[in-house]
Amino acid sequence: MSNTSGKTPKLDKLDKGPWPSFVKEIKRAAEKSPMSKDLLGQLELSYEEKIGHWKHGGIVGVFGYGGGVIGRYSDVPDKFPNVAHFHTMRVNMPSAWFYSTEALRKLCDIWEKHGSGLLNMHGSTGDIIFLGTVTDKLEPIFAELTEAGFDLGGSGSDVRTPSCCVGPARCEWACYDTLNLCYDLTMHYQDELHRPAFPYKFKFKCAGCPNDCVASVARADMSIIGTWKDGIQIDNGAVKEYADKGMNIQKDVCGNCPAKCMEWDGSTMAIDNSLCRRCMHCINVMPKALRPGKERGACIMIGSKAPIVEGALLSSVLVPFMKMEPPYEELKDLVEKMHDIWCEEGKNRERIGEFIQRVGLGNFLEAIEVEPSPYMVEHPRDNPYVFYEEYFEEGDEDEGEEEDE
Amino acid sequence: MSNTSGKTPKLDKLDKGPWPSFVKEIKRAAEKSPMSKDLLGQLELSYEEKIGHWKHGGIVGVFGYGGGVIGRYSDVPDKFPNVAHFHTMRVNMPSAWFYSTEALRKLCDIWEKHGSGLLNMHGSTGDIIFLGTVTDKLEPIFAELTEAGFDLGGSGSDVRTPSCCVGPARCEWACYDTLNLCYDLTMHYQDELHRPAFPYKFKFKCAGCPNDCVASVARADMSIIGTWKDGIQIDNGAVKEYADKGMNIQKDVCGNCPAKCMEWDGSTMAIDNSLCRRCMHCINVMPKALRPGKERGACIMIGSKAPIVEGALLSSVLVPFMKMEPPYEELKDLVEKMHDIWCEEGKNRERIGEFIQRVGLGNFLEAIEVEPSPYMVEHPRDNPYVFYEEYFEEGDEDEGEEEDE
Amino acid sequence: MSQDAKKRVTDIGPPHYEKFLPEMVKKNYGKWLYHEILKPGVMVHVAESGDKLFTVRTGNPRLVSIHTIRDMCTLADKYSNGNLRFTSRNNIEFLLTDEANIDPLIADLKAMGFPVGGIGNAISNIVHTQGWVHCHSAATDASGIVKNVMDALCDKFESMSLPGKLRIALACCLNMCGAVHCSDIAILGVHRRPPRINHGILSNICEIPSVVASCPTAAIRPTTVNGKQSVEVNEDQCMFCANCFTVCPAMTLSDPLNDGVSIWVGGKVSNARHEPMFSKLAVPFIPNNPPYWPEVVETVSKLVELWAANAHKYERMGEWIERIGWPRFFELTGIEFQKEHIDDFKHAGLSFKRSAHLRF
Amino acid sequence: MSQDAKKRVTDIGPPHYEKFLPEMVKKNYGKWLYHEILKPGVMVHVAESGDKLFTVRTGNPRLVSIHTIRDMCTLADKYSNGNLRFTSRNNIEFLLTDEANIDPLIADLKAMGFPVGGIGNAISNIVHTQGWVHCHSAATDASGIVKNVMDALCDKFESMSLPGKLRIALACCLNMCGAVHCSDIAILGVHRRPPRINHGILSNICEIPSVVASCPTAAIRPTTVNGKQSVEVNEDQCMFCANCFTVCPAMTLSDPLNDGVSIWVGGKVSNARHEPMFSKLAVPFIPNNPPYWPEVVETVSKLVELWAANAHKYERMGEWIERIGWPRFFELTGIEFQKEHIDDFKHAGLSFKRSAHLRF
Ligand code: SRM
Ligand code: SRM
Ligand code: SRM
Ligand code: SRM
Ligand code: SF4
Ligand code: SF4
Ligand code: SF4
Ligand code: SF4
Ligand code: SF4
Ligand code: SF4
Ligand code: SF4
Ligand code: SF4
Repeated sequence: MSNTSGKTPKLDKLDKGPWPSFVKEIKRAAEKSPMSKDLLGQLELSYEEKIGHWKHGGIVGVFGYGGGVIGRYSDVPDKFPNVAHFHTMRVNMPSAWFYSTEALRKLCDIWEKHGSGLLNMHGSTGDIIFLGTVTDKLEPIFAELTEAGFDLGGSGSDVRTPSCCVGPARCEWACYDTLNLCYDLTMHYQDELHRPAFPYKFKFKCAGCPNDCVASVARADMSIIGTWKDGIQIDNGAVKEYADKGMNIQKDVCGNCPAKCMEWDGSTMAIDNSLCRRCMHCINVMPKALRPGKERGACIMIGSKAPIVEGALLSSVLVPFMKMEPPYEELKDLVEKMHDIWCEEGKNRERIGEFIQRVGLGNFLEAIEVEPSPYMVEHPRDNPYVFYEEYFEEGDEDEGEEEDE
Repeated sequence: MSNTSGKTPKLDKLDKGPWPSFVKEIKRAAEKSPMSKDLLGQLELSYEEKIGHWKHGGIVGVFGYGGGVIGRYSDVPDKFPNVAHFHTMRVNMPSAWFYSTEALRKLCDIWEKHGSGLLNMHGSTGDIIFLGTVTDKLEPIFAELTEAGFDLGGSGSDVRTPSCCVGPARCEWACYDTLNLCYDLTMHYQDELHRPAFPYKFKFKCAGCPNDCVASVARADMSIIGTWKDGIQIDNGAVKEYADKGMNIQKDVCGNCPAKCMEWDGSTMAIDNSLCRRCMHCINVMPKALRPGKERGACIMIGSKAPIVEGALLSSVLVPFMKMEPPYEELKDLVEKMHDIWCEEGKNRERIGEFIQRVGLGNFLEAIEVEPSPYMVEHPRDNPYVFYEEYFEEGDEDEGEEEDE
Repeated sequence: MSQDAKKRVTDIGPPHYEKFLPEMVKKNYGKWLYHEILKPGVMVHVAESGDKLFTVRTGNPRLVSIHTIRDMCTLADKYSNGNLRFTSRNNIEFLLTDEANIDPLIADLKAMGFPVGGIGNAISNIVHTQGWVHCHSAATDASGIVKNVMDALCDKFESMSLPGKLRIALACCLNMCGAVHCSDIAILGVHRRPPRINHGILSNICEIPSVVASCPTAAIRPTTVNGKQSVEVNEDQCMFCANCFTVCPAMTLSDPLNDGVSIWVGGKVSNARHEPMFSKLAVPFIPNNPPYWPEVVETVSKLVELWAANAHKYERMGEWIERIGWPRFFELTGIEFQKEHIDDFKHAGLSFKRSAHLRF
Repeated sequence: MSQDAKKRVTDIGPPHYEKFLPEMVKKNYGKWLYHEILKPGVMVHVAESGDKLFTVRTGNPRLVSIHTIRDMCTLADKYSNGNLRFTSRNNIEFLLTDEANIDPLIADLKAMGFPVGGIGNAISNIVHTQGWVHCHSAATDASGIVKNVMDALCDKFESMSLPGKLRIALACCLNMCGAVHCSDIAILGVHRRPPRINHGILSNICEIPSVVASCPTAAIRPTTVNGKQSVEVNEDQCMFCANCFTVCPAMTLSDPLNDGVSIWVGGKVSNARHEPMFSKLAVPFIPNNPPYWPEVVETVSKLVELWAANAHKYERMGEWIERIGWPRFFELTGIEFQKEHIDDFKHAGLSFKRSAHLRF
């Protein structure tokens, strides 16, 4: 029943339809690549049997690096010998995924020569994923990649490839230079990115404003989200234009403001900026009329991750507002302190968000020398189990001075 | 330094001021009661030393009852011999705390004869608290109480004295007869109330509507909160009257509706009852114009408690809507099933809310034979750790039938 | 003796409530149409029948003597046909059928030193507990603090000048016998010194395994002291819950040097507008300072005033704070935000600020 | 060899992004004024300088061949000065300076079978993962389901008829390599059979203590099978997280009879209006049914249609459900609410309905 005939009747059914077909892509690659051909065959087998056919893991890599390659071996290599090895390489993409056709073509050439000719543009962390090669080819590919100016991204317990939104390159709302920060962090942490030495992975994602177009709040150990401190810039003429063109400002704009801090009297828009939550809604709806304020920077949030195994986390506020200017020293100092304590006291496979919950955010703040702030919490504690740290003992000087026990 | 002189300079300071003084009350009782006099003395000592002077617990009671009396002994009986014993008796109050002066006077007479002459009107659970007597007096007091038509309330691991809001006796919003249900439950559970046999205490509180004037959602293992299923009754004439008298209906009523389901066009009020959350706000603000619907009953919620030791709980919905009519069989059946499983599998000192969280609400529902309903949750689970209970095994009939493993 | 035993009745339960309902209540039971607040502490309920029932509400220290109860009975006989009731917050209500009796009743009450109020947008009585008057667990006195706070806020009981209802509660220890965990303002007695152990008697009066098991943070370990079996406490792990004391009298938490109160804000119970909410920590610790507890009174008064000055109409304390945000709350109150405010218990992570919704 | 080693460069990082920025972007970097959506898949950004940059966005299967990438390069050379970019959801964007190039580019893309859209109130590309194409953990295929779902929803990619943005994500196992936990609609591969243990090899390839420790529910115990050291699983305690498999290849969860997907709804990431939200369970299980997965496609399509028909303008899936309530959601969708929907993990109690805010 298993299929090694080269026929793929099930996958063929996904060859058509309005959405571009991955089957078509594999077939296209398969025209030249026996590896892609066997991938198609093995995938057809999976479709028949409703189960994957890859063995568990396998550690391979390029010399001197601990990450960047995911080893993969078929569990049916007899049937599909060309995917007996089918490793992926994670190639660090440029900030905000901008390319010249020249660079892209160069990558394609390398991959045509040494790999399956299939790739993911891009992986979920943001890398260019070179999908499928054999162990022997890893070094040659790496050599040609660096030659072309590219390097590998992260995998394993290291800094993972940082990513960022399109930001100032093409967005009017960027509150800091996401591309620059992303590049700067990537370069600054090259060693940490290539040589896993942490308890677990550590991801950076840079979003230029609270719309968070890189999903940083959900998927980054450090989420750097642009925001502003002063008031929203209002161009009342432009507001009026939107109104004249038929926008129901009261309902669509003010009515959806989570802070209920907007007043529209039919000709003037007023915002109580002390209540405004910097949610972006009004700005999103009227980009010509409203803009983020002028005192711009970012909110530094920490700890988000997928659920394995203590449940998913969202990032939470660590520094509500930080100026974001090169060389980003304040940020890097903070990161260093965080990494230090996490590397020292974190358990194996414990993400920093889980670590903080285990040791307590208050204790973590002490370790990284950050003052507690009400911005860090949705609300103060609602249970009475306070670990008061000091108490008086009989005979203490005037019983007026507290003792650290 | 300790005070047995009868002088109470610290407490004397609380003898005055606009709010009625408990010190004045103790002094008034002390005029006739040596026990109250020593209470005052011991309390003054506590005020001097900033510490209580009662020993830990002590099990005393009336014959055949396991609850209703809290034993209390002074830790300075040499100084204050009259409070060497200072037990309280919990006397079950009448529904909604209505009294005739005759009954009250009778209680005062009993307490004058056998106790300190001090009481709490009322305790936090609702009982009349007879504050301070000695072990020998317990039986005589009990005899006279029953003679007068009163009985003891709960303490220990039993059904605690149920309480209810004033409801239909003097409130236009009562969605069921809180006084009757409270009385009925109290009588039905006399045995469980007087003879502790549960893992821990179990409290009932009955509120006639979602205003919850007995704080049932926070302080009862079973919170029975009146509500209605159909639409709010609107008298538009009366709405208009409120408007004419200067109420800002848009802002004060519609603007505070958590469901945003009210429309006011200046003369007519329309409510989208499918969105209305039965929160009571609009009705509270315009009692003459709006009333709960006609299809009335109660929402049965379970599990609230104070924090010891796993953190405080609020009750949560078990049955979103139940008709509330004597003899309340549906409710009693439900309670019986709950008590059965909790008594069987609950740990010592585990309240039912904690029990449910330990075994899982889904499993608890199966045990009490209640179907899961989305009304029971704020939202469905957000973590992927589902305990799927069945799976196919190879060779299962057509692989189409699931096996309970 | 057998005769005595025969006479002994049990399980009769409380008297049936109908015995105590005023005539007008019985007649209009479940048939009330609406109510109106006439003035502070006075409201009228109008029935479908047209009957009007007037309620006059007065404050009550809760800890009362039989003499005062008898005084109240005298007033009830005089003005309200021998009927009265207590509320779920321990106020006393006289139910009048004759409107003309309202003012004389109020005059008598005031003459006796009993304020009239607590209805509508007012502060009502403080739900509270035993304190040093009766409980072995108390970290503070209940009645004393309540007296001081109500003295300071009495005018807000006697008027209706507030944005909405304000519910204060006090509990003298973490057992929280009352509504502390869901109150607009809550005063909570706290211990801050780990249990001091009476090694001499512990093994005689307590079961060591259950003492060890009682500790939610596993801070207690068995040990031997001077040849006697006992326990020891890892003090860094103690969160002062006193569960060990509940189980074992030889583990004392009460301590004059370190006991005091914490202040909590923003809880509520009703479903009106916002769903019920827990109270949140505002001030981690204020030492016991009897008889006036001036720091507690000052803190509570300030919280009330800030809320009264800033909240929108109907906005409860917690709703107000939710609108302005906790950073502004701490700024306005001048309370320092400290490590203690950050939750580190079971669900701590869910209390972190998990969005970029920031109010500067 | 030493020469080779000398030539070997490492840690150069990615190319500097400036190399790849279009000229107009470099000129107006950080100086954009506003944008307008011109039609499905096309928007213009206007700079302070008055410059206009036109973006054309096209769908992308993500799993692509170098040949298709080269085709895209050809288009970019022809229409957008040799520049293009990918989005955070794997779409391809051509950045045009000449408005006249828009329609010819779109025509070429469509001819190649690439839809243009995904901007504004549309469905964008599905963030997804490896599936049977590359991952050892997969409980389902990723690309196959995505293809089928996007085929069904392609018109909603190519138009702007929806109330707001709708973000779909897929992950092939509970590791959730993507945005599944915060998506409007999420498709999640799940195992439902406890690990089957290869006792013959387990002790050779895995450390038994770490296997035992890997299980969050402590379902795994050491044991001996046929004289070999191994482990056993208490099946009632297994929640199929596959953490044991991550640690030990001899614990297989993949199983053709029992693997499939669950469907989740109502998550979001942006701070717009509502704070970010997790996705919540809608359908506990749908078996794998390749190549079309018709039940999955039907369920997702139905969810999209219901939301589109009922949500207010701008209302994301989760905001809509929050407004109407989960009871109504289950009623409208016809999905049966089951035991599986009720959380029983760490913070379960906080997901219970803890108020009487009821919508009938
Ligand atoms: C390739 C990629 C999926 C894709 O198709 O795009 C991927 C693939 C794998 N991920 Fe992932 N993850 C990928 C992005 C993510 C993301 C998304 C992100 O980074 O924004 C997440 C969620 C965010 C997070 O970090 O929590 C993610 C959360 C995980 C987890 C769960 C981690 C956790 O703490 O909960 C695991 C399990 C683990 O680490 O043991 C995991 C493990 C894996 C492994 C290594 C499988 C394993 O069990 O060891 C997968 C290898 C697949 C393969 O055969 O190639 N992957 N993984 C993504 C990386 C591509 C890239 O570099 O661009
Ligand atoms: C008398 C009273 C306080 C008062 O001044 O009104 C009271 C007094 C005590 N309560 Fe309470 N509780 C009283 C109502 C409450 C309430 C409020 C309620 O019922 O609405 C609660 C919160 C709701 C709840 O049940 O959770 C309450 C929660 C506790 C707890 C914590 C229980 C928990 O599961 O978290 C304890 C500790 C315990 O049970 O071990 C406790 C324990 C105690 C003990 C028995 C002390 C102890 O450690 O064993 C107190 C005896 C004091 C004394 O010396 O008289 N008391 N207790 C209240 C009963 C009077 C009455 O019958 O009317
Ligand atoms: C007499 C009493 C019931 C009883 O059986 O004893 C009662 C009676 C009334 N309540 Fe209440 N409530 C009583 C305790 C409560 C409680 C429980 C508590 O405080 O522990 C609550 C929940 C408090 C909370 O949320 O923390 C409560 C929340 C309400 C509300 C909702 C207020 C809000 O905006 O959150 C209303 C509606 C209103 O006032 O507009 C209400 C309304 C009323 C009305 C107007 C009902 C009516 O039509 O008769 C009654 C007079 C109101 C007043 O006092 O202003 N009653 N009411 C209780 C008086 C206590 C006292 O002496 O002050
Ligand atoms: C190109 C891209 C950034 C990038 O660096 O690649 C981008 C670009 C823009 N986003 Fe975004 N967003 C992009 C991913 C996201 C994501 C991340 C994601 O989907 O994983 C989010 C968070 C989604 C979520 O909440 O789950 C996101 C939430 C928004 C929002 C908030 C929408 C909301 O109501 O919740 C806006 C505002 C709006 O559209 O009005 C926005 C607005 C915009 C604007 C209008 C910004 C601008 O002025 O240029 C851009 C075009 C909008 C559009 O596509 O409709 N962008 N945007 C991403 C395109 C992805 C795609 O191919 O579809
Ligand atoms: S996150 Fe903000 S700045 Fe970045 S692309 Fe999205 S909308 Fe623009
Ligand atoms: S950014 Fe959000 S919170 Fe601020 S005014 Fe605009 S809509 Fe309101
Ligand atoms: S809970 Fe409702 S019915 Fe009962 S007294 Fe309060 S407002 Fe009236
Ligand atoms: S009861 Fe509450 S939710 Fe319902 S209409 Fe009135 S204010 Fe709105
Ligand atoms: S709160 Fe604590 S100290 Fe006060 S009465 Fe209750 S158990 Fe006793
Ligand atoms: S007070 Fe609580 S935390 Fe401290 S030792 Fe006792 S039981 Fe443990
Ligand atoms: S979600 Fe699971 S199966 Fe899919 S790529 Fe990630 S680890 Fe592999
Ligand atoms: S799948 Fe998860 S829960 Fe099941 S045995 Fe493995 S580790 Fe334990």
